[in-house]
Amino acid sequence: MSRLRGLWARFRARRIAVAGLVVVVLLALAALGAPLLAPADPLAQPDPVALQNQPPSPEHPLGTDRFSRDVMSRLLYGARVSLGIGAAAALLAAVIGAGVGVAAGLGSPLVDQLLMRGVDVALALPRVFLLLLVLALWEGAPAGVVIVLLAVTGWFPTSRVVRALVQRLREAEFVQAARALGAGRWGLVRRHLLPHLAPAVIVAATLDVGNIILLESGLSYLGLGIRPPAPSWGNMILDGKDQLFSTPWVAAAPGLALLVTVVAFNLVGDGLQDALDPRSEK
Amino acid sequence: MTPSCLTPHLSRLTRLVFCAVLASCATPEPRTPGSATGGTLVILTTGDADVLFPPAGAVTTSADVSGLIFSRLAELTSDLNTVDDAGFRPSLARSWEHADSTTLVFHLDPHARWHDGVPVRAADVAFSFGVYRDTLVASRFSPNLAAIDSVTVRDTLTVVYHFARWYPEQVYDATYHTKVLPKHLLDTIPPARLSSAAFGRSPVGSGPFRFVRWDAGTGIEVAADTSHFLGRPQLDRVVWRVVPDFGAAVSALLAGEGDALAIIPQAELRDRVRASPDLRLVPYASNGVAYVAFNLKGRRGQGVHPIFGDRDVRRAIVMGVNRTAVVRSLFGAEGEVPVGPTARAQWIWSDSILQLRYDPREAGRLLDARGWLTRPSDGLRERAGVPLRFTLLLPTTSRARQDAAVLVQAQLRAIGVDMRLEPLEFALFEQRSAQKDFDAIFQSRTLDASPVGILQLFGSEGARQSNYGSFASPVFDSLTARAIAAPTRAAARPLWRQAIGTLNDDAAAVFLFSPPFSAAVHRRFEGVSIRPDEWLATVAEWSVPPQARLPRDR
Amino acid sequence: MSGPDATPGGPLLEIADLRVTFATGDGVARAVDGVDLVVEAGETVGLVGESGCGKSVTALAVLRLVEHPGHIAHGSRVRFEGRDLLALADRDIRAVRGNHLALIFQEPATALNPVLTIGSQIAEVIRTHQHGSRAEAKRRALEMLRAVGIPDAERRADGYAHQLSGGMRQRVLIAIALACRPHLVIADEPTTALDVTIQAEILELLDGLQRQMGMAVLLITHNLGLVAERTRRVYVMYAGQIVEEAGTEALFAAPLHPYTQGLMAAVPRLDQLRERLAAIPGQVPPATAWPGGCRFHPRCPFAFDRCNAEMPPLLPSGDGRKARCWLVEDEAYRGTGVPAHRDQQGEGGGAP
Amino acid sequence: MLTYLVRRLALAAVTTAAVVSLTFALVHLAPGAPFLAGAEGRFVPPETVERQRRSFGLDQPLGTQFVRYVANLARGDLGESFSRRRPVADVLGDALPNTLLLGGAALVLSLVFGIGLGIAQATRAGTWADTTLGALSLALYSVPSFWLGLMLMLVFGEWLRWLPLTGMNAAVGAPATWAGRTFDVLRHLVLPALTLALVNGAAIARFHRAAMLEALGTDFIRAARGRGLGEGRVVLRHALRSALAPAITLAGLSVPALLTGSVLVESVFGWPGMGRVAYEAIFARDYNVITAVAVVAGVLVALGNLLADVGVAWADPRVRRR
Repeated sequence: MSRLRGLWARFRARRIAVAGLVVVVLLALAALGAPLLAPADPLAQPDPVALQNQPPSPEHPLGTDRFSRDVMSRLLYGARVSLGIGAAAALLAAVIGAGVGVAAGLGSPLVDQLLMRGVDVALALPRVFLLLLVLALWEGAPAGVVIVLLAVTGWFPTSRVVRALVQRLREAEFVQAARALGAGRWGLVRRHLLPHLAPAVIVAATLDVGNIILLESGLSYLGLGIRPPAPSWGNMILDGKDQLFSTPWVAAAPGLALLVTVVAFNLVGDGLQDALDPRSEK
Repeated sequence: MTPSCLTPHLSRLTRLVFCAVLASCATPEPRTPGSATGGTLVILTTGDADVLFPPAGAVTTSADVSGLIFSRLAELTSDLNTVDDAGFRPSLARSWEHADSTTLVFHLDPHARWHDGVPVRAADVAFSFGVYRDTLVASRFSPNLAAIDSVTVRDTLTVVYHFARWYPEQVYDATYHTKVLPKHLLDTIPPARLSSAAFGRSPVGSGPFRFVRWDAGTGIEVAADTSHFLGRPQLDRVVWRVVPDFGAAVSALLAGEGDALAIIPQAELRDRVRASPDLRLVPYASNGVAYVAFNLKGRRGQGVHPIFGDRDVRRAIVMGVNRTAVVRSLFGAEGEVPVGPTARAQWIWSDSILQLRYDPREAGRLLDARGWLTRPSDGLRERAGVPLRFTLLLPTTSRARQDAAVLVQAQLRAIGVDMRLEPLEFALFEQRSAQKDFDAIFQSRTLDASPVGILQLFGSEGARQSNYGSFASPVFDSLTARAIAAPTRAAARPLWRQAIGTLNDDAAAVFLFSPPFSAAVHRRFEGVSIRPDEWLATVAEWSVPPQARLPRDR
Repeated sequence: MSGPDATPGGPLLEIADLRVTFATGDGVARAVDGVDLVVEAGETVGLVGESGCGKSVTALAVLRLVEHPGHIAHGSRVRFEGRDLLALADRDIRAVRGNHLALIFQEPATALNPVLTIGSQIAEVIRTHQHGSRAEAKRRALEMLRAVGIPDAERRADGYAHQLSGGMRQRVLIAIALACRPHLVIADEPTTALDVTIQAEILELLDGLQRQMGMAVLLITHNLGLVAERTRRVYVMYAGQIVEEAGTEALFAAPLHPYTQGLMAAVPRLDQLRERLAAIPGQVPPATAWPGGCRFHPRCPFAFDRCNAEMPPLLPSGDGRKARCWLVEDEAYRGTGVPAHRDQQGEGGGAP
Repeated sequence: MLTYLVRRLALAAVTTAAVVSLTFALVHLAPGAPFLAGAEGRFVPPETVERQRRSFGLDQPLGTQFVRYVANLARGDLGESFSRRRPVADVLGDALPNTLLLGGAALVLSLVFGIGLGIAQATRAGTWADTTLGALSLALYSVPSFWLGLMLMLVFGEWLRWLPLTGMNAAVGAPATWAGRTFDVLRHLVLPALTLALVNGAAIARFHRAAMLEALGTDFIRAARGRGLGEGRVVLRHALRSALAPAITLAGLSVPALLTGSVLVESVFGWPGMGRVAYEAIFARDYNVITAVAVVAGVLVALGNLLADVGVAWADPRVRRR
């Protein structure tokens, strides 16, 4: 715990990273509070003939799309998808990566070799192609499946980092001492390794969120993510693409939202990374 | 066929032959800039062709390109009269006659040549028919040829079609679905390999344009056959350029990167074309119809559907959909609400066909009467605890259908019906529809010039085919059977209209929209007319006056 | 000892009131704080001090190589061959660096670019300053490699730093430094990173080349032993300042400053990489927090009240030597190396 | 050297085998079937579908199909495309050069952009210019590539009309001369290549700035300055050469992403490349094409790694041993 506290203290000293965190928190609040904040129902079509493709106005701060739906409201609800999938998948990937890393780090050399060579191969798999393939072939995968897919194809780097860390820790005095005192493997992991691994895993997960959000939006843009009419930022851009030249705001707004979100997560991730390993500071 | 019927064609034919003779006499020499013929038509298309072997081509670009490279025995004229022989003009066949009620004899034009110089002969026609019907080729047109027993060669220039029975659309079936293929280039290829043969990448036909090149994913070019037997086309070249994104295609057109676009469905894009000083919108009758078909049987065709088995519920749903609003929203003022599984391009279309009007109050009353009552919590209906909920299957590839589905979803919600959307990518969508594994399905059809296709969609016979909703009505079946046998359009029209009326009355489907067909064509082209079923059918007559030519017209 | 290229009318290098500050998170560090130093043509001068005393920064400042956040204070002067190096345009100072005035760095392991060939790094200097042809530069580079005793120079020239031993690398660095026949070489701890036997070889090489080329050398080291054998004069530096300046013989005979005394007592050991001085308690304070008064007073065995209160100037001791210590004014100290007040204090302390 | 090559090739072979098997399994086990699609709203009789399935051997058990596929693959036969009715090798042969052109241009541009930005930032470390450029690279690193493409298209293609919107050449009206055609393709190349390069280059820049900063702080840079070398030479020769490794590694790793992962950018700009072929093949259930794309992807990954290693070895002689 004290290691996490130390991480937080060093993180707090980085003003730009804290700014990123503030944006992330605001976005999360906006996503959670979408029903309260949104000016309109994101699915409501007040008048698809008269009110379609309205430019931004006080009533519709970001205009309306071609179904007369309020873009602002859809943006807020879309945040739930992007943030939710991004956070959940990154977390899951971190957990899987940590698990495999610990297993490889503590396991016998054979287990270690097997796992790490497997990771070598997995890292060389074309991730986007495989995701595209699976999501296109099994059309209409629910959000849960998308999350699992993104996580299952994304934990490899984390496992390497964790394994290296575990191998270092394994030789550390306090771990050796605990071993000598007869600590069981699981007790060792829980009591001695996890506290040391937690910061690194948190950093890896945070740095991954932005990446996953981008990936998810790309899949949605190809029509493979969240199903319409439910808004996700990727499918909103897809919606707006056909009328890019006549009503650019429909596609521009979700893109900017993605940009801001991913920048914020990357700032937090960079800040955490620097806090974790001050030498890496640029 | 009586000679009187042929007279008008003959006069035109002589003119054409005269032209052809002139053209063949004049040695093809480099044209001067002022010459009457010349010009390049650049067509923008959102998809590349798949294969330029007409029996196998499955996409519109392939059909468009093949249409210019290959020719038929006879061509449908622009009013799309598929019933009377007067609806056709000569092409490879300069004349034809009905020897008896089941025998149709075509006389080929002796001047007709393949692009490699070999003359077109009766054997080519018979060979082509064989290819289209060959199960190993597996052409999607083969069902259209079911009524033709055989095709035989009488002499080098005479070919005979033998029908199983008499019906008015014999000429249509004999000529429309098949393009004549060069036997001398294809008869050495095993039938199973024909579709994949190199021929499909560099075809040789007898149409007004010959194939020049095809850059996969980028474009296709054809050039005028200057020694064509019907006279050389006015234009020198036609080029298709692939622009996969529709919005980008319109912008490319506006930027002068292309000359023509077949269809511009969205109103705001049409407005942009209209505002351009260089472009002209050429509206033509739509031959497309999109509809939500209800599955009257249970899933996979078993039993009766719990919701759609009830005619009143179907009627309520149809009345709950404001089709005009959907069409306006999707296509603007030019969109059309279809009167049934037909479109304005078909000669059976009439605004007077019986339809259910948009009437949400009546819809609500009907649903109440059938026991589907609104629950106060969310305003949706249920009966005995079962919610009034169904899933609409639709393909992700169709923007318009997805958009329409979203609009209809909101409208049905207003009358308490909970319609869920299940967008599927196309292969999956087709599979699920063929298995009848759906509640309701959003179909879209490009209609033939002949209305007989309607039977496949809603006739009892069609239940094996594209009548995915298993709609069955003896009244509809008998009316359509009589319509098909009616000897003239005048006799057939009321029967077709009545049949469609029964379809509407039974609420077999929500006939949601006919996309407006408007081509955008550069103003420098003259003589532009569009035949609704094949928008490039008359392209050989389009021209560019010398003074209006652009650098690319050269 | 006077070199052939000595510029008449002034010393070869004259540093006056050199001040270098670094802006750090903990405040301003005055790494070099008013250094005066002179090197005559052809002579070898020593600059001695513990690490952190500012001697390396002095060397860098001479060639204006102090990097951000370091800053050479206004008013500092560095005259070399009659020109004020601190006032030269960038272009002109570059023409001096590595040409008439060359630096040899402390760490042969890191002062060579690992990704460029040895030969090209020598030739590059030659071409930069003498604008010869590529082939000519290459020929000269090989010549230099041979001159510094690199066997198989042709092959080595196409090799990289990591393929050489530490001693060989230092030879290469010497070759680069001397490639343009400089008038002054500033050698900053040229042998510290090497093991003992190699150290001697390198120093001998340097001596030999100096004799051959007649250049002046400013030898910077923490090792008084090196200085004793080969310099005429020595500057001792502590906490950013020169604390003693003397002829080598005189200095070794009788070091004036208590710090110098400490240095000598520290038995410089060649094999010792770290330059901790066992004989002097404590360590050099951080440059951001020099003590008030005499900067050595917290560690000085002889410190008295005045040392705490007032910084001594470099005080002349009559025989041409100077020391920054109030004790220089103490006759007894000058004679014995033990300050009078110490005796008094000791007596006083001893007596009840 | 030899062991290195063997290791690399072994990894490449295992990876490719894994991708191919995985793809084959996914494709054949997935719902949906070929030959139904592409009929554009026209009915395809079930008998026709069944006949076509048989003609491609799809009625055989999956194991038999896999063995046959692998055997053909070993002979270099990738099979025939269902939807395009031509050998898969031809389909890829049409698309691959286009993708290589786009990917290659993007790779070069992203290296130039990333390294340039890294240098510009590192040599101004701590100044407002560094901060501004850092914000720019962070933004580009965080932007969805397809959206950036759309926006570039909107601004430069639609509003300013400087560059063509989509496609790879004017198709017609195309200039007759070789130079004219090349120029035409280059004009079409600008936006998609720039889109890929900006996003990819930003990632390179982030790493390269750190590497440059480290290099600029080394003794040998100070030593080089001490020898009187010009600042340009110091930065561009001494510091850059020694700091190139991370940028090259990253660029090498991005090779597969630039070539097969550019589905999004290819689809935005209508570039007739592999990404589009893969995308269309997946939707048409064109099994042979999909699997062939997987083969190419596996090979590209190996190639990217190899390129990165060769590049790093070129830049840094220290790693050349072994």
